[in-house]
Amino acid sequence: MMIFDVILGVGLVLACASVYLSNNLFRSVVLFIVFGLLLALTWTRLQAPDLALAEAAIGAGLTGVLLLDTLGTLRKIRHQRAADDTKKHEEASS
Amino acid sequence: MIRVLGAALAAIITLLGLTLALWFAPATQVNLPQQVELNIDASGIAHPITAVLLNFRSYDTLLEVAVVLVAVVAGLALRERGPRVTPHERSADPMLQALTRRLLPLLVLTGVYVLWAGSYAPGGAFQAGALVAAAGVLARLAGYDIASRVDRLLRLGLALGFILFLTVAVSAMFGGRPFLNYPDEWAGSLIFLIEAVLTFSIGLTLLSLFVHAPGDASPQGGGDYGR
Amino acid sequence: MIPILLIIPLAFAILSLLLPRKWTRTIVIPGLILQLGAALILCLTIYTEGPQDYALGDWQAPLGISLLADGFTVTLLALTALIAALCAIYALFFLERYNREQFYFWPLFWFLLASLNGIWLAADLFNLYVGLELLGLSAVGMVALTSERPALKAALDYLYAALFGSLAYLAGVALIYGAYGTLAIPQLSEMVAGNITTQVAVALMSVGLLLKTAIFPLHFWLPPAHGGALAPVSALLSALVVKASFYILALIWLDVGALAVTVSAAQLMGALGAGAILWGSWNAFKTPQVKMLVAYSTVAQLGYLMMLFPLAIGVSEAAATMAWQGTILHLLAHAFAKAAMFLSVGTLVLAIGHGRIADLGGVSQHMPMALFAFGLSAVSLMGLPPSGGFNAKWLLLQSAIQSGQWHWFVVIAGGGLLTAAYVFRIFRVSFTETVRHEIQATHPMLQLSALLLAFIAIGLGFASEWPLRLMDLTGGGTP
Amino acid sequence: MGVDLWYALVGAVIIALSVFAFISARHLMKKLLAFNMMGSGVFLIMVGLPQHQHGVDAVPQALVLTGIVVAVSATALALVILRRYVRSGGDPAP
Amino acid sequence: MTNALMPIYVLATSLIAALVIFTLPERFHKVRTTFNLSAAVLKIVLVGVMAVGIANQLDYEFRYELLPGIDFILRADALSMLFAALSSVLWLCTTLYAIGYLEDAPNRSRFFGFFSLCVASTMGISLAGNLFTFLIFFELLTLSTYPLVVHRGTEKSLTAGRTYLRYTLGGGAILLIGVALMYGLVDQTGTITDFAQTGSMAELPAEQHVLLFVLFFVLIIGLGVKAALVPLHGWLPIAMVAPAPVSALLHAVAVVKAGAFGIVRVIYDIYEIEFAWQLGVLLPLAIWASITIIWGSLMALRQHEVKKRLAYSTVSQVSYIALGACLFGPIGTIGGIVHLLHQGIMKVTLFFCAGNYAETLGIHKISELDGAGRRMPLTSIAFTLGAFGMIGVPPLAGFISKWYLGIGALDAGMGWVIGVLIASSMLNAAYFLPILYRLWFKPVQGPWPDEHILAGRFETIGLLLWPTVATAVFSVAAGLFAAHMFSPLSWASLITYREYLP
Repeated sequence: MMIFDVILGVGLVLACASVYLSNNLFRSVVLFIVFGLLLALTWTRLQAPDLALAEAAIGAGLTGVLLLDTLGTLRKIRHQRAADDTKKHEEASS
Repeated sequence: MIRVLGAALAAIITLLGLTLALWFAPATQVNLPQQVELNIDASGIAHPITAVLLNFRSYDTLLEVAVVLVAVVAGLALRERGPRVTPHERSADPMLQALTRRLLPLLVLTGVYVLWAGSYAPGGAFQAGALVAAAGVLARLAGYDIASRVDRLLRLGLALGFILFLTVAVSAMFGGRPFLNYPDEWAGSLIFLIEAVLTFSIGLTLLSLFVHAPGDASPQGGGDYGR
Repeated sequence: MIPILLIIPLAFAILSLLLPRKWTRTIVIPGLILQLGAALILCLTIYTEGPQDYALGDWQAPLGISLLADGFTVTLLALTALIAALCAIYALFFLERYNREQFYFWPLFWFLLASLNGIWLAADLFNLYVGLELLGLSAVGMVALTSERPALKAALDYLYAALFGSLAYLAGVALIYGAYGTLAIPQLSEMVAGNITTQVAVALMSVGLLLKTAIFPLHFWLPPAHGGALAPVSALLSALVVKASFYILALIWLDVGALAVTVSAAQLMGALGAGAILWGSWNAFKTPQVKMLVAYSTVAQLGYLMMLFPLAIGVSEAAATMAWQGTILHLLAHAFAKAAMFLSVGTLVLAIGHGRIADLGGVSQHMPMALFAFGLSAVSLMGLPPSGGFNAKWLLLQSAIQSGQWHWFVVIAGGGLLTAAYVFRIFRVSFTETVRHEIQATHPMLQLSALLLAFIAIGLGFASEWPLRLMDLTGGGTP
Repeated sequence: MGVDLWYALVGAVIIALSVFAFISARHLMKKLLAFNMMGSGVFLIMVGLPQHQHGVDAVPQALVLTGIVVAVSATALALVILRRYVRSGGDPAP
Repeated sequence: MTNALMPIYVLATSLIAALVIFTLPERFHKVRTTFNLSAAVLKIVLVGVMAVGIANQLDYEFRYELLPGIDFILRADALSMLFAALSSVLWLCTTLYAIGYLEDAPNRSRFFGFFSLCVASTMGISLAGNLFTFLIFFELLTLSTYPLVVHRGTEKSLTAGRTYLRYTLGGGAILLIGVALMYGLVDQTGTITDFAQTGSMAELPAEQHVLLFVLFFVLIIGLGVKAALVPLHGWLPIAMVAPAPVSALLHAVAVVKAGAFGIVRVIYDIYEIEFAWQLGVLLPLAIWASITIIWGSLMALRQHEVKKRLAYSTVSQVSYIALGACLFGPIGTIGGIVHLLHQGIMKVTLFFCAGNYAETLGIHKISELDGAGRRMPLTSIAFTLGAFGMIGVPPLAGFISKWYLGIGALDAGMGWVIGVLIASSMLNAAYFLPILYRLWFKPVQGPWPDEHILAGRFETIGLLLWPTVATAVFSVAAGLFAAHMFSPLSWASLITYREYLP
């Protein structure tokens, strides 16, 4: 076991923890993608290049894109709803 | 507060249990990798992981493809009707346009390589499928509408991999062999064929889960949100 | 022969996905007949020739995956085929008003069926995981089908619970593989010993499966999901889907991990069951919505299944056998009765346009058959004779007497009264004459299929010997 | 301690963190992140423990590959339902 | 094979009738009535055939393994024929009466369906060959009577239905516990609980006697709810809100009789009278029954509604059966068993009469009965006969029961029972005679409360009148021709001698 493994393992745990500790969802998702890339690295250390490839492509890549896209959608809906509410509010008050 | 305390308790118990379980794990009595090595020649595939996935434990993979298909069918069921705002407004970005034009062929090419490599080296249908899907997502973001609007064709594309897999698996039974068995001499090529079609279907599936997800457009008059 | 039961639903799933809309309905009946026929032929084969296994792809376990068909398995296969057939006939007519849902219902239905059959037949721990995921996703898809906000929320909660549950299960599987090097269940049941790794693995799997089976206090997701889905979906979920994870739980406790579980742990499982009976009955008694009543009733009834663990672990063989027999009968009787109940309630709701119990007055005049089906299934749920539910309760009581576990005796005997308390709420209201709503005409097949299921639940009271005799045929699998 | 067991233990820590996050988090997106990372932890154990016992093992690697694909399908479905739910006026952080 | 199937046929007549009636649409009145009545007549014929067979020592038994080691047995013996005859005859009378009573009422399909189902359950109870089978039909009876009790759908009847369920389901649960313990602890082979194999309990080791003592009372409490033993009788007066034919059926044949019949079965065919005597369970039960007899009569005195008074009278009268069963010796047994039948026909007459007064003149309270005797002479004569029978005036049916009970009590060395009988008869007279006085000797006070059937050729419609008259005639005949071979008394003696001299 190398010092590299220790660092990588600790890095994984830290990435994982910081995903949960972050208050900002966008940052959480980005950290999640970082976690995925670290994990891909881990798989090569475990002599599982297939998994490294899969993790990078699917786990971090595709899941990350899906999550980011959803996050964007949720934000937009929230803004839209807030705008609608204020409009309604103004209409009601006027 | 109670929820956080409960969660912490659950986490601590889990950690404790898992650590103990890992530390004191008894020595295994069965050595599966050995058996994999012994039978790898008969499987028709040189790469052990692909051999496990598509021959020794191909039943798992068949069900796994079914899981992917179910996810996309359930996703399509939740698709919104009415006009969808296409193409994305993001397509105007010239940088993205340029990037896409360069990256797209590369991604597809890599996908094909990964698929082909799967029979003797790391790689295979799922990774390749993900790359194809990534290419599709990129194209989509750039404004190219690849995902077919023709519904039935789309569904055929999604199911094609599963259909081929199931057909090959069942056809063995007509020759009096067990379900999911490959004829010895064709095993390698059949598996490659299945993988190729699976790559396409999985790519399309993941792409359409992305494309057809309910968007952010405000409900049009004809929408069915009131249901 | 055995894989036919997987091929049929998978093939029909593809067909109903790809064929034009008007065809998806037409192929349902032939598919059901094929499925039912195959299940019955397998039943007969096992009955005459004994348990069989089937090496998929000709790779013997542990390298490959085997399917195992013994008496218990084929009973469950036949149950699945029968209930699915009646629910499908109901759905054909029920979904006439749901144009879009109807189209996606059928592929999901067939995939659900395939996953159930796969789980009953599986003899490999990881294969069970994939089966569970297939089952979970298709069930969630069916719950979300209407795209209404409550249904979507219920589907999300259900999906999260299912995913968390299967991951916990998978973690257990990972430990088992790490400790024994194999995933094949018959092989494992000969090797597994009572070490810490196994115990942690069994604990993890149990938590995951308890969550998926919706055993109190992990039941929170079930009532909205089962109560909010379309009637045929609710029937399938309550009758069959929750039973799949219970089946795996029983497999792990009494077969694979038999040497790793302790009597006190089994008593704890029984306590969870008792909690489920109390809590589920109480909520069923309080809820204003008729479908929620039936859903909470499922929570309560699942509690009886948990009695298997204290009654079969650490007791004499005779008592354990009776506990097994009682549990199987309860599983069968509850499946038929609950399916009948959801279908009849679904018809009522469809006809009067809402599900408030207080406003059900006068339905007995307009929909006597639906109410009669509800009544018959309620008889079985209450454990009153003559019914499958009564025979199950009798066997469980006898088992508790045999092993001298009087606390479980009291729970099982008293549970029926709790059931009566909430079930008779419906009868009470339905006998009032004041009609407060328009009653729309519904297709008579809706009431008939529910009635048929209810009759089977009652008839099981006279034909219990049958499944029990079939169940005696065990191979390397369940004891 | 070998590399494999080390990463398996890292997996255990990730699982524990994710269990905490899954139960305590309110936002459904965050729960989904927790689910994905818990999966990664399980996969680490799944490959790490057997390889610690008897060297590189293709079977668990294949199983994990299956697991990754299943996880991404489930995540995608969850996101679709979540989007539709939020679109119909639901709150993503109940 | 006909012998084995006969019990099935008898059961099937009313079961199939129930199913057919359920499926018939509401408007098919003629078809339903025809079918219902022919089934009832057919059943009487079948029961008659079986009764003759039993008298000639034929065996009728149907056996089927329901669960491992537990049989479902339908068997006709002398005792079961007594109960079967009672219910089949009264089914016909009550059905006729109900057709008249419910003319043009809604939900008749449901009513007659459950009515037939209720009779099917009583048939099952009478033919049950072991305790397990008995339990099945006992619970089925609860379920089939609930819809009848709440039939009117009013708030009051629904509340009554709830009370009814609380008592009967609770009693059912206790009985289930008793039966389950009986099978699990005492009788794994199913021989003791088989009604045909008496005497095997006495061979059990002495250390089980305490358990047997406790189990006896668990069973009796379970049965006692239906048999309305004080204080388990609370449901009975409240259930009076049901339509009159239902009350008649509940009181005369179905529910209370099922409980009483069960007590007789437990004492004679499971514990076996001699062993029960040795075990010391009979005396407490006799005291309990006596308390119920007195208490029921006292309560009846305080009632002002006709049906309520009759209800408490039932509480009191049914316990005669239990009391008779507790008297060790053949004569007391005859008294108890014969009362099973006598009380049935007398009580059904009284309820029919009460129904006639309510339907014809709208009379519910006793104070409104003044002078009704002249307006409705036949009904009032029937009522008078029933009341005299209940009091025990010779030569009516009730007298026979009380006479045998009294002699039997002396035989068994329980002289105090005579006191109970005399006190109860006095009380019976105290609550029945004022009614008779009002009927016949008081002048009419103004118009009837709610007269909706005017006097035509007869005082009321024929379907209400003739069943009443018929049952009144039966109750007279049962007393007058007590010595005839097929009279209730001779039959009860036959049963008793078969029980005592196996």
